[in-house]
Amino acid sequence: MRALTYAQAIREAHAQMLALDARVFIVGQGLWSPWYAGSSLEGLDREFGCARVVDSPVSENAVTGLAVGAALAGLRPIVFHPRMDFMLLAMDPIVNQAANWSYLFGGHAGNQSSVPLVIRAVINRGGEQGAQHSQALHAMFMHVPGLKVVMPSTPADAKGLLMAAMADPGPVLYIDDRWLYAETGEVPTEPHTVAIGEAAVRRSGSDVTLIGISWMAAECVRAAGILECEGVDAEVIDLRSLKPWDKTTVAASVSRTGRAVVADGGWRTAGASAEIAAEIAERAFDNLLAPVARVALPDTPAPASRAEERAYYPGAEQIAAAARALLERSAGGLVKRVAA
Amino acid sequence: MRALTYAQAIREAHAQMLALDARVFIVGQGLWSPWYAGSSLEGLDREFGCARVVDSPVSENAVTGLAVGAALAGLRPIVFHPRMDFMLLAMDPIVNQAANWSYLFGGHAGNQSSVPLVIRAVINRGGEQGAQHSQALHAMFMHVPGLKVVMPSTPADAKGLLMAAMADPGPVLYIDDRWLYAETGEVPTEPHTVAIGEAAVRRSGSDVTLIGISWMAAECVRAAGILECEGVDAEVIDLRSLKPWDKTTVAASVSRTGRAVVADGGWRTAGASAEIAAEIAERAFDNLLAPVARVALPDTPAPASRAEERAYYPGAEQIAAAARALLERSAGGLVKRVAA
Amino acid sequence: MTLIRHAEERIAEMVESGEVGCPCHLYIGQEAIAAGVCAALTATDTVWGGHRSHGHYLAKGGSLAALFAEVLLKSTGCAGGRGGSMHLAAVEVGILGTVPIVAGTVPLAVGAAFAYKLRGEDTVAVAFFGDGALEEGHVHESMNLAALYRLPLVLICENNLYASHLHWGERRVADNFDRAGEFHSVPGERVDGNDVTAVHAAARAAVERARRGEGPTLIECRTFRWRGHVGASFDLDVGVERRGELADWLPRDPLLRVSEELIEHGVADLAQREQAIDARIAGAVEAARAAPQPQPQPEEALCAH
Amino acid sequence: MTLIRHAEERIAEMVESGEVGCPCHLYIGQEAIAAGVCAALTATDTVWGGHRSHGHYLAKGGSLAALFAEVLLKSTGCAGGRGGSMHLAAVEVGILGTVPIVAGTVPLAVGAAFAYKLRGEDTVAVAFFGDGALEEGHVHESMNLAALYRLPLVLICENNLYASHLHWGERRVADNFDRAGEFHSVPGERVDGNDVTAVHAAARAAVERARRGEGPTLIECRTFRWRGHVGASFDLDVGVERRGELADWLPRDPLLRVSEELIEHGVADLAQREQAIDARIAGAVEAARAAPQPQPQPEEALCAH
Ligand SMILES: Cc1ncc(C[n+]2csc(CCOP(=O)(O)OP(=O)(O)O)c2C)c(N)n1
Ligand SMILES: Cc1ncc(C[n+]2csc(CCOP(=O)(O)OP(=O)(O)O)c2C)c(N)n1
Ligand SMILES: [Mg+2]
Ligand SMILES: [Mg+2]
Repeated sequence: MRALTYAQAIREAHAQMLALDARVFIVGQGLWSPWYAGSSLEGLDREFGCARVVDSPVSENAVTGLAVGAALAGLRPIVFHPRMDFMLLAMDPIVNQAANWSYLFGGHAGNQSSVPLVIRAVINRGGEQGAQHSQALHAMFMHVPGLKVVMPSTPADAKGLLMAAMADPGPVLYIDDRWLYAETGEVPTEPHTVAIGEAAVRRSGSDVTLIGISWMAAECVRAAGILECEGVDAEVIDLRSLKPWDKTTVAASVSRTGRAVVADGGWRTAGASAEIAAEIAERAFDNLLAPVARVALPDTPAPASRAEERAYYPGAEQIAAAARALLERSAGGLVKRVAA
Repeated sequence: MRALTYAQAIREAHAQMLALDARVFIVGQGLWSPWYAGSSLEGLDREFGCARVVDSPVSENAVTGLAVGAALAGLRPIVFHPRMDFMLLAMDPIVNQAANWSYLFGGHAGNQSSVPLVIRAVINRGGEQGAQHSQALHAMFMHVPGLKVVMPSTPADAKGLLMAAMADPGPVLYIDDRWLYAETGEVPTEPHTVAIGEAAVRRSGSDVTLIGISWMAAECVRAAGILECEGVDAEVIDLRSLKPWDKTTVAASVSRTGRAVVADGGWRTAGASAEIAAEIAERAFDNLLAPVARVALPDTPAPASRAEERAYYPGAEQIAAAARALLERSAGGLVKRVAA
Repeated sequence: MTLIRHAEERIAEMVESGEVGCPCHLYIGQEAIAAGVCAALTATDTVWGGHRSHGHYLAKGGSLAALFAEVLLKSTGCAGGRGGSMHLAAVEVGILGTVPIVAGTVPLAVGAAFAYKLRGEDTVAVAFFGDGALEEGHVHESMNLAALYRLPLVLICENNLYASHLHWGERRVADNFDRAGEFHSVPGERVDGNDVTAVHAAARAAVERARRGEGPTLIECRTFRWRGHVGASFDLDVGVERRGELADWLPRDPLLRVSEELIEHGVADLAQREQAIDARIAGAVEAARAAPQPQPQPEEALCAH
Repeated sequence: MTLIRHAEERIAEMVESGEVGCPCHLYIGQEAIAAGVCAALTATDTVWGGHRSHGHYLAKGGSLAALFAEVLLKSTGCAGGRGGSMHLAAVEVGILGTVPIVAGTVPLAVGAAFAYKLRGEDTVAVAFFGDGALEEGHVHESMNLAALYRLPLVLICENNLYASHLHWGERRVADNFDRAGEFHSVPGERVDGNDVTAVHAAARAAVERARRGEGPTLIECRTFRWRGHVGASFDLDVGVERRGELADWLPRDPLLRVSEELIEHGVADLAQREQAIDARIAGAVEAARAAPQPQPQPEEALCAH
């Protein structure tokens, strides 16, 4: 263990996978320049050669299809999209092909037609880049059967979930967020995996459960700090995996606290926060003291100016405010629903 | 008024729009053959000429982009995708371009950079076509700010929502379902519009609210019939518009009945049903007698064999069963949550 | 070729009788292409196809019984009864997959070729696709990638002049399909797709070039499908009338040419060979009929996906 | 051209000082292309661009003040301060839009040309894009559509040899950009993109051809960008070292050639003209600085989208 940044942890996972398994290769835009991937892939081309670290033409569709085909032919590709927005050009190979393939050809994961593929997509927004360079589209992929989706928020998970994605027999979408690249934390030196589908409880608490995804999981931790100063004891769950997601851990926590705030960096309507809120409302129905609150992006494209960006992206303050509102609404503490 | 089939109603809307407005044209695959669009576009090429009813090459991306550009240059395009699955190749012009455009260039609908575009996509499944020819992907688009999404279930709405989509200053995704093409109903002879964002109450009832989308709205009506025989009085709401959707009507109904079943022909996880269930759970929190039930597709690709298709696609029976389960869970009738 | 023809004629009957329910896109009239190309491949070379791939599957050595079972959506089918006619695979004989999204497998074939090259194998990947597929942009992206990385890939464009109901002249300006890869430095050639010898010779040269590490080749095989775009009928199903063209093409039957040559070369037992083939087909149909349907899986198992 | 150069040099300073925060892709070195092409257009003809479009915008007559305001994300910007440098539009002078998805506006330009043709107007649409954009499949789809429908479209490929950090030779095999449309029957031509006269002559011919109803033309304009892919610096920002190449290109400065010609033709007040331009730029910057930021809209209003 030693402290790494999130970006360094991603790079280390790549380097270890490339070193350990000759079938692993990376393909996508920006692999030979720090411009696209920050330090998260830096120097891998020099270390492992340009035949296995392949900076590609501007052809998202065919490059992603190449990765799908290479996976079917026995390699272990990581296809890299330096921005999620660009990946919209690759929906056919991802959704029609990779996600359906193994089911279509036999109906069980791990058959000869499995697609052992990692699709890595970066959420890269802010900085006055505007609406086409800001989109966090994870909910679209969470909806697709046959795909797994992971979204780490810490350096350790950034490494562990990438290695777990690679170990998975099916296609896994790995989404990282540039806003997290500088976060530091302890990361195991050896290769390690974090089980896909398992949430992490970042803080135990009894008054309200804050459930966060990726960047917003980090904001939930900050929100819990704010609330603590106000005497509110928040539990924080970092979802880490979006599909499958850890309904058990979340439902158990909310059943205990009676209150839930779901924080997501995607748009609100039909977003990941909707799925999580709906499922909590169903599973913790008898114990909910107030409606599940959602903190997500407003249903508009992203603005560009710094002032509007500040208003657009919610964070710890908004999460804390949502938690406060829940507590006010159900001020009397634990009140059980009375069944007839 | 006279009875038309759903497909005939779609065709009539197209014909009237082409006749009334010289700016209207249709472009897409299958316009010169009944094979792709059933009777929903039949003979329009002969009636209005091949310059305005343009059967296109197999180029979903550029054809959709053509429609976006034509809209920006003052035409009123309808771009036709005979299957939603194929439209995944056109995510860039739809999501990155059309949905963001007007916001990017001024931030208000109806500005010079509005995209008055209708994107028509057909859900075409069943018939042992398999996973790549079965997908109902409306939830992905419901998530995207800047797009409206409508999904009619009756012939009158099929016509009225298409004409409303055309009248809208922004891009509207119009989704019809081949399973509905033979449904018949009264349709106004004159051009008519159905307001986007308004649900229709198909049946009033007091015990449970069944909320359906497109094909599943029709199944909700059938489910209400089944339930009636059992002495259960179901209210049926046909959502009609998915974005924006009619939260007011739905929440008011559920607040009255205390029970809700959301029926959607898309996958369950992060689907339209999640958004609707989450919003109901929030808005009708104090009046809900049982958790909102969701009837949706299992989270797997579509199977092909008739037997598996039957098991895969839920319908009236599953909706009725879900309603029954809600009533059992809250058998005592209206029980209010006791607040402290 | 005879096997493909007779198997598909049997499938056509089963479509007409209603026994086969899934959409079937018949290859009848185009058999020389699959036969000629696959004869140039080793067992480890791989092929990728689309919606009209019964021929590719059989020519590459896919099991006849598993084809009929798949078309009948039985669990013994080559896709376990989860795909149907448009979804054929037999990894053990190098059929990596055929799926009905037009041009969907072309980038995948590029990826397989990429894998062979990276591993230093001399395996070749073959992508079969139609004239319509060249309208999908990612086919052009794919050709660029294949040329740039000098991949062992052979692109077989089966130009049957139509993409469903539209003649090529309604979809593009020039009849220059063989030059589709020129901009991306993929050399192209046109051959008579109804002449198995010509197809085979071109394919062999392209495969050898690929094995030598010289990169991808495009072969346009000019042909015609006899039946409708989908289903068993003779093309009245998509609102086009191609009777005249069909009359021109029928005499160019790829099978007829081969039979004539075989007779010339003194092969006398043609009738007997056909009988043997028909017996195999009958056996495959019976086995498929007797096989169980796939079991609707409990959602749990399905959700593993 | 001088206006473009000086305006961008001003923007570069503002990027370096931190006053401009949005990503700016400078056009310095490529000015002759926008100038030469737009001089061949009427006010009603339209242009479409990408991430590197300050030059297209100014050459087509976009307001200087609205450019600076947009780059500073002010509500008086040409996109209302909701876009920034990569999102320029001025519908009233025929700038229909520039957006940073590579090749994103190429199909849109096809659609505009489709509209002009359907309405029977003699307006022409122009798509500006880079060499990298030819790697996006839908550009090829677009060329097919434009040729098939004989649309009044001119495709300007500004080949500055690089797509961000990658030289064209790392992205494709052959240096034949001018032939990108050949397969789709779009004739192509290569011109010296640093020679405004040559660009203009080629553009005028293509525009006239389009107006005559003879369909689309591709013009490859060979050029070089002086600065980095994004930002103000001289290309050290993307991990590539292009100093040598830049040294070759600097003497081919498109502005220098024009100045020389103007002097030859006896135009003597060059310095005065430059001063006037700089005064306009200074005024535009001041106005932009003074303008208000766009107001964060209440969610209600935004949700109307
Ligand atoms: C992406 C996509 N778009 C459209 C279709 C509908 N479609 C099915 S087959 C076909 C025609 C294909 O023509 P071609 O490639 O020439 O093959 P052929 O049927 O002639 O063998 C089309 C357009 C599809 N399956 N996939
Ligand atoms: C669809 C898409 N993929 C990738 C990118 C990232 N990107 C931005 S500019 C650029 C290079 C474009 O090169 P070129 O078209 O030659 O234009 P230039 O920058 O040289 O003017 C790339 C790949 C993008 N913006 N959009
Ligand atoms: Mg064809
Ligand atoms: Mg360039």
